[in-house]
Amino acid sequence: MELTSSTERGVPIVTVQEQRIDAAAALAFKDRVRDVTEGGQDTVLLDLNHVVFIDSSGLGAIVASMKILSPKRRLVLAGLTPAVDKVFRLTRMDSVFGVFATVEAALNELQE
Amino acid sequence: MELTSSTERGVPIVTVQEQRIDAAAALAFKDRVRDVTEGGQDTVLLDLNHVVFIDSSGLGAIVASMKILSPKRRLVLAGLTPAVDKVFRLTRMDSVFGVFATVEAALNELQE
Amino acid sequence: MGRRPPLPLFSISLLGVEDAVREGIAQTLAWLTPLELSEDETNTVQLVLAEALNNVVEHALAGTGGQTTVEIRGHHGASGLDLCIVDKGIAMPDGVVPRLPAPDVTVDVADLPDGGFGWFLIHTLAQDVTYVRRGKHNYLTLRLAVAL
Amino acid sequence: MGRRPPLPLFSISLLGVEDAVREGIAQTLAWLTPLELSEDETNTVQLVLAEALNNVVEHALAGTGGQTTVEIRGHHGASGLDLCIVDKGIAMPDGVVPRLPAPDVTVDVADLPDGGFGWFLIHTLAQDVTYVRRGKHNYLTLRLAVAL
Ligand SMILES: Nc1ncnc2c1ncn2[C@@H]1O[C@H](COP(=O)(O)OP(=O)(O)O)[C@@H](O)[C@H]1O
Ligand SMILES: Nc1ncnc2c1ncn2[C@@H]1O[C@H](COP(=O)(O)OP(=O)(O)O)[C@@H](O)[C@H]1O
Repeated sequence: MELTSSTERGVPIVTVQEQRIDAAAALAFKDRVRDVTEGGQDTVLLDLNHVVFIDSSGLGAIVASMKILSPKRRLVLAGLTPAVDKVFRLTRMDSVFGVFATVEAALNELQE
Repeated sequence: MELTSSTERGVPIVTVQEQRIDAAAALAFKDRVRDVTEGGQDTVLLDLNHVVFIDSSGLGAIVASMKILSPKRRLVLAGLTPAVDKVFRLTRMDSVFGVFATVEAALNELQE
Repeated sequence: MGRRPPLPLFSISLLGVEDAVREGIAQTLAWLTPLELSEDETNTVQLVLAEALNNVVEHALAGTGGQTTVEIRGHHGASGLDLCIVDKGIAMPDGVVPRLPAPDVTVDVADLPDGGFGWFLIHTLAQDVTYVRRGKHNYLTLRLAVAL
Repeated sequence: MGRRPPLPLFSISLLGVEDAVREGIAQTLAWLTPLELSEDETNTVQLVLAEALNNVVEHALAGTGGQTTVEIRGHHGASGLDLCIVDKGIAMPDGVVPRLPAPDVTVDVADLPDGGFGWFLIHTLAQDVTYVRRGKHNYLTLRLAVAL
């Protein structure tokens, strides 16, 4: 599970460098998010724009990551491709996360 | 391939004592008919009333038996069950053989 | 389509020899029990399967002497019963389903055909016959208008 | 239904472990190429298969550690795409398809569900879901309204 982390305009961004977050990837995803976000304070932006497929295990791993960060930090999402967006909408998890169309839109909201 | 032979009102009857004349049975059928009809002179009545399934290989074996008997002897059929009758009709072989509904009907026609 | 218990996509494996065909047909019929086929429908299934399987054993797998298996797969739906026969034998001539007419029977007894009716019966009894080769496998699909 | 090249009744075998699911889905999609599914249809196939296969691996085959295989069988016809998943694992609870509602997400973050959406997604995306147990096998059939 390849994840990269960066900081733009003061916002920590975690970018998933894989096409799939499925059952086989879920555990590694959760561990990697925990690793790359360790020690920070701010809201984390998860950039999903490379992800073209997610199943309920992948969704669960993202939810679990949010729960690990909370209550101190928020996890918000950007760059949901249609297939990923669909899973969030069907399960109503889109109402739980802050979801932004693009990283740019998320940064505009989160900075300052 | 169990066949029995008998003579009724002077007519040699070969009765197939099996439910199927299919590819696996075709060769044995042909051989057995040849064996039980060997040496005779008269028209042979093949009683198919126990046969509930026939495929094109079984049909071929019956045709082959008729060809072995000819030109001296005829082969006529009786007791075709619906599935057997259908194969004879579809292939138009019903026009080639004398086909009787029952052994009784065939005997009425063949004796004298 | 009436409310019948659903039929799963079933599959039966048989040895690619003449003597295994009968058992393959019997196993197929066992899967079809929930469809409550009429006697005529049952005969159609048996006859089409017998002809197709005999062809596979005699032609596609000729000379392999039973080292290879044949699969019968079945699916029932709104458009009837689809049976698919899968083998690892040689491909169909020209890669297409043979469309052979019924041999002529208006001939002298000595010239009567004792074979060659297989494809004619299949085409007569099946709604639709399709063939594809994929990799080293032949897939012959027979759509039967039964249990509609 | 448009005139598409016919799809044979295909079958794919995969090891009954989590890591094999992805490859099983990929092989299924390869078979479906002739159907020219839209992106959304392709995602429906992937998602339904993933959920169903994950369930088999995690529940029906729990603890078998990959000594057993799972089959994905597929059929396309006038009523859509039927996918049938066959495994030799334990039967469904009560012998029926679980019909679990979506977990509630209007809760505190700490109580959010990170699982339990599998059957909900399957029932939402599939037209029809049927289950039968025959012998030692489970047959789960998923009818998808794609390539209609
Ligand atoms: N599965 C097959 N694979 C390759 N060739 C086949 C196959 N089926 C039939 N053929 C060819 O088609 C011919 C006619 O087949 P068919 O009508 O079934 O007659 P027959 O009863 O003599 O086999 C065969 O003789 C063979 O050359
Ligand atoms: N194939 C199966 N065989 C046996 N039990 C199953 C199967 N699939 C699901 N279950 C049961 O149904 C429950 C809910 O399944 P599901 O909605 O997919 O949630 P989860 O994502 O937690 O697996 C499982 O926890 C399990 O008890």
